[in-house]
Amino acid sequence: MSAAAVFYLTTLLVYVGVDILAVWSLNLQWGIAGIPNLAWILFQSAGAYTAAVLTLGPSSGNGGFQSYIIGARLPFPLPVLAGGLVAGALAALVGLVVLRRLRGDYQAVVLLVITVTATLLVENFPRFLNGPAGLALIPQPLSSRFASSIGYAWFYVALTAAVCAAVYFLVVRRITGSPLGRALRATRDCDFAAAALGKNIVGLRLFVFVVGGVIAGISGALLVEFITAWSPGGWMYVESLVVFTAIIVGGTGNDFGVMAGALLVPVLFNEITRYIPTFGSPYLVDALQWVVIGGLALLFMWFRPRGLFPERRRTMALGGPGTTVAGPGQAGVEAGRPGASQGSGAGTSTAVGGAGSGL
Amino acid sequence: MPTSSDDAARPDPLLVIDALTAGYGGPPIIDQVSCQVGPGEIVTIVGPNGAGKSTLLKAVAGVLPASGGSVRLGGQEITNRRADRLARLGLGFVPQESDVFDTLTVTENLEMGGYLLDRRAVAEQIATVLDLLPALKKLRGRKAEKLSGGERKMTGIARALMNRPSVLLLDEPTAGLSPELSTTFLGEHVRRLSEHGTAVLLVEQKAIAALEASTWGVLLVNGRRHLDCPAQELAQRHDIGELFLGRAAAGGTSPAKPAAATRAQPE
Amino acid sequence: MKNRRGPRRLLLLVSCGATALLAACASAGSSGSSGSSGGGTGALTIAVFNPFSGADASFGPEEMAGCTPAAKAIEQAGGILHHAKLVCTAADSRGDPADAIPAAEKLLATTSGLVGVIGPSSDEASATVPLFNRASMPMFADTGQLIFDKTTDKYFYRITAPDDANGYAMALYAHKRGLNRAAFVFGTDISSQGARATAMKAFRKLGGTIVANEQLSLDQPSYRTEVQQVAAAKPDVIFTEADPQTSATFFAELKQLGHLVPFIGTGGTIQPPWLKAVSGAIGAANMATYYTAAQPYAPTSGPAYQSWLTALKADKSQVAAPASQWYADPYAMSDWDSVNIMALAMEEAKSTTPAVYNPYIVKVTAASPGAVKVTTFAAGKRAIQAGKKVQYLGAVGPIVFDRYHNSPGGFEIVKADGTAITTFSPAAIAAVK
Amino acid sequence: MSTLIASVGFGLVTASILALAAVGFTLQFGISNLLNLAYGDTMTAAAFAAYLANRAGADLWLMLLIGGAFGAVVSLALNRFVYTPFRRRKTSLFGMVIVSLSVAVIVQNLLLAGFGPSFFTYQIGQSRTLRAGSLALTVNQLLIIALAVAAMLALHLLLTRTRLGKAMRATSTNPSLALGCGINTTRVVGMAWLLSGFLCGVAGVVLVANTTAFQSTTGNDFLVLVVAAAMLGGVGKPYGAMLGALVLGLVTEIAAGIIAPGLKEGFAFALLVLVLLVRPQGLFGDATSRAVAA
Repeated sequence: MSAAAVFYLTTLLVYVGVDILAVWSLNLQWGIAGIPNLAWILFQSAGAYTAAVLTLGPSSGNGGFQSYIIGARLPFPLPVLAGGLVAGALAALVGLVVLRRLRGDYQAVVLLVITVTATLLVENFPRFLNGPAGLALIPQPLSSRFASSIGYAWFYVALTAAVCAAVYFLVVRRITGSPLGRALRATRDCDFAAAALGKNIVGLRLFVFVVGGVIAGISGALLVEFITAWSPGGWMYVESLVVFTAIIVGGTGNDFGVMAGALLVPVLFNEITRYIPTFGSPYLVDALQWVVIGGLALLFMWFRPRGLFPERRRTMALGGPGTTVAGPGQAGVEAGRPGASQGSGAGTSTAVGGAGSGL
Repeated sequence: MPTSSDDAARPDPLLVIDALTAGYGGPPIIDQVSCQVGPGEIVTIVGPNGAGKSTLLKAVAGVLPASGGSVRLGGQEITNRRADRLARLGLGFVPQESDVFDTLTVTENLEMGGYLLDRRAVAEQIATVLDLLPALKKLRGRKAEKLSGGERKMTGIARALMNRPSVLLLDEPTAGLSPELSTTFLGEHVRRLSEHGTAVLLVEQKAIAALEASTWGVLLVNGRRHLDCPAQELAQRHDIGELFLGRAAAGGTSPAKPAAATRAQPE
Repeated sequence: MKNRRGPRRLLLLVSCGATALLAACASAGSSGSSGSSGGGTGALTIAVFNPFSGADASFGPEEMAGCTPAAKAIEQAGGILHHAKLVCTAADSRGDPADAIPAAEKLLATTSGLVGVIGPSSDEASATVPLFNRASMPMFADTGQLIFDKTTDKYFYRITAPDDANGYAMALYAHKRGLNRAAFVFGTDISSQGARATAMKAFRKLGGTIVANEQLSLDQPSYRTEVQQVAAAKPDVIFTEADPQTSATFFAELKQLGHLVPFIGTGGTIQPPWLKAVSGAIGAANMATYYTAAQPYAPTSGPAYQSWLTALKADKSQVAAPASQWYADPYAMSDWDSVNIMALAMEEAKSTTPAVYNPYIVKVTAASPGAVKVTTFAAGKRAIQAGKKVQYLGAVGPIVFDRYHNSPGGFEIVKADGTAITTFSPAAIAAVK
Repeated sequence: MSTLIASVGFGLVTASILALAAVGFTLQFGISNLLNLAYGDTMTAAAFAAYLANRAGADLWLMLLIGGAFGAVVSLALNRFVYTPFRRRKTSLFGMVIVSLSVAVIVQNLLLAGFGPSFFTYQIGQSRTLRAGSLALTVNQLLIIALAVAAMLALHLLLTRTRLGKAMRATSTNPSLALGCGINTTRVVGMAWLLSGFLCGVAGVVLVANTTAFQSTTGNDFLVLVVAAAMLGGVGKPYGAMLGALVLGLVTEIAAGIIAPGLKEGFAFALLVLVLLVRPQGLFGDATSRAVAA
């Protein structure tokens, strides 16, 4: 294999690792806890920016061509850990605002609004994180210890894999398999049951939301230390849709299913389009790629709402016989309100669940 | 299954429910229930909580799909028809909850009830209905969400009457009303409807009061029909009354077994 | 929940098929690349690595408009060495570092016969320049970023002036016209910000006063408040760049308040979409009266320009229509030059291997006694085959690389229709730094 | 003070565009209980339809009509062929958000594929500026304000005076009861989508006529403000959306005039989050239906 091929392969592998962390993070928040985190990309960015400003050193460096806050030069694992912590803290803050009082689709929209606001803040205060230009020339951690850049590339792949393994065994598996995880699954996607279960569940959801935020932050930090640059243009809210699509395709709530989703959607799809020969105008392929990602989300939600690898079905004692916990793509737990949605929906086009809104 | 004998005294049925089975996707809530209502009759369905009374009405009204059996209205098969088609055929339904349009005024509620009538007929029918329920006259401009429980219920029924239904399904019309108001409501308003020839199918928790105003009674237990007989006869069956009709709880006249009394407690 | 088995098998099949396809493509691509850069006769590839999508999607087609005419002209001249065919391929960087990195790695790994890169742009330069440098791939970057003024990357070249120099030219021109109360109105995006700081610095140095400084967040429904503030400051000149929609909205509202004053745009504003949008917003007559822009100087006459124009017209069908929008586009012209320079360097080095021909890039542009001055690849190839040295004269003017591989050119001030008003030499620019 | 007056004038223009868009958005929510994130891209699509008409020689009025009609048809089709089928499958509330987001991405990128990443401008001529003190508005902007006021009035009359409008309100409040009254709710819902789609299309054309240049992402950029206006007023409440639009229009311009122009949307969103913290149901919403946990 040529050196170029090795670099391509290693880059791809690092992206695979980062994408897997991404889907696990969002799967905890959405697949397990049922929080429609359309602001997911914000937490990845928080981690990336934190790691960047803690690695770059003072902003007077590199001829002072970029301005940013803090500007420390911490030794390697610290910027990544700090990235996770800051993203987690941000998740706690956002979670406190969003999780307590709003129903699912409202939460999604408010989270979306928060992402847009954050982009505005970063872009309009260039002194904060160098504005729309983003941060660049972030030193790769430990790279000076490697004689060859190929050696370093493989080291970074191994590092990413180690972080993935650690996150999975120390965090993800423990939450999804725990009673806590089961309690959350039982109530996710059921806006009304969540209300009935009260504050306890809100606390659990907040906890998982923060853990997901920490993982998102770590994924961003790992990525930024590898690619050495980060800009606000890359974290519009549609980027979150890619991660959502990966989860929907893989199998919401299933740790390994979403891994497969990460391989198929961001990795395979982003890569396969690079092999499509340019036809028509050069932007066409990129535009059609987004059409395909949107279409994929729709197709899966229609034909296979539980994904390629559905979460194991657990029969719950919550509802009547036959009530099973289903993925957010479909009906969900209806135990909390028998008849509310089945009743009004029979054969009508306006199967509005719950109370009407009134024009 | 015990059924009553004097069907012969009843008018030709307008609404015929035959072996109807329905539920919410799991095991059926009502299982092969049959009964019928003729013009001018008030048929009351009674039974303990969870017997499937409301489910039966919803299945008839086209709100809930029936998985078996049939419903006929004036000889026409109407099983699993969409509710708007049923309205055109003259079936009126007043659900237990959400029985009015909250954000609309009383007048607008009535207009929606008369949606199938032409403009002039709406005005006439509003006058007719308001004569029937005069208490609504001074509430015409008020939004339904601002009404008291009794006013709401009257609006809901008035709304259903706007379409001049030949069959009216009432799901616990007295829920939330005081006992006195319930008695007047059932004894006067509902009875007056039947005197105009409407066939009324009624589900009631306040079973004694309802049966006293009714012509016929059906007892539903665990989704199955247990009794189908004249209302007076049903009301006077002591054993059943104690067990299922909440007489002990409501009137407190005869001592009942504690367990049974608890089970028969209205919501 | 019915028919669970069917779709699952189908989808697994589809995904397996897709994976296999990817693997096949990857192996085909990489096997192709390994044998290509040697001495074979296969097609050579120049990649235009620039945004073709996202906010700066207009960059890509502009660069392609310079590349494809050069490739065609080179083919008609018999190709480079034994390689009859030269291809320009578009590689979308998407204008974002996180997307650009894998795109660059893939480009390097899987493009057969890749010999050079046009790009990257400012959006992704700092993330991807090191990659191309590490891969020993010569790149003619379009980035305007300051940090590359003194880069030591061996494979980095820049023949367009950095954005910041643009700012000096704008200030010089305002000063020359006796305008000394300036409002600065720039979009917050990276490509708009390049010229702002230097224009402010130079304008102050020349004795001007900055009366307003507005940063526009992009694509808002209105900028009336910003307009109000600018109008209240009563400037006699406005320095500006933002994306077309933002600028159109801003100037439409400025006109509405009756406060149009001369405004000087950067090289970024002289692009067709910007001119079309702003002209539509304030009317062509106002555009002609008030608008001027500073852009890298590329003479629109002389033999080098004619060579470019001829090649472009011959390749009309391959560039983004209308071809006439590129006639005087300095960025397209600089890419035409870049491809010619790389091709001549290969001829001179007698090798298409990037690491081998790279040192010849500076040589084929340097003035030296006895060197034949050429403005096309064809002429250069003939001269080299005749055993002579060549000096390639660019359509953008003479190319003089400094030790950092930067060739800072002069600037010219033009009107919306492309008419040149005045030019500033590199020396004049240096004087106000 | 003159800054304030000018800001109020500007705010009214923004509010007018916002009101047209937000009322359409909120109607869709009210009738279908769906936050349609493809709304902004439908606006863009309508703006492009009007652009093509403009190139064929249509004037502003005809463009408004064509844009409106196009928006109506697209919205109706989206509801009929995408949203309603997903609803019938009992897709969760948030699932519907993902569905509409997917549709948004698809519509926006189809526009990009069709029209390219370039910018487009209407040829509608330059309009005269009218002044009153520090207030300065163009004739077109006054038209926009008038159009918005007229549309709001017409909508009010429709909803309170006509059989169809009342049926829409009835269906929105209590769909199963509406069906029981003999209302063909499928048709009424379709009419509501047509109507809201028309408003959406008109808002798209008006937005572009005001910004003067647009591209495939223009409507989507505006969407967040639209959603914020609708949520501020209480989603599903047309009068709430009008109020929300007015508040946001004024707040953004006044904040821009007095504090920092770059952050005007930031202020709008901060206001929204604050309002939702205090009143999760929005200014006009009813307390019971929207909030979940107490």
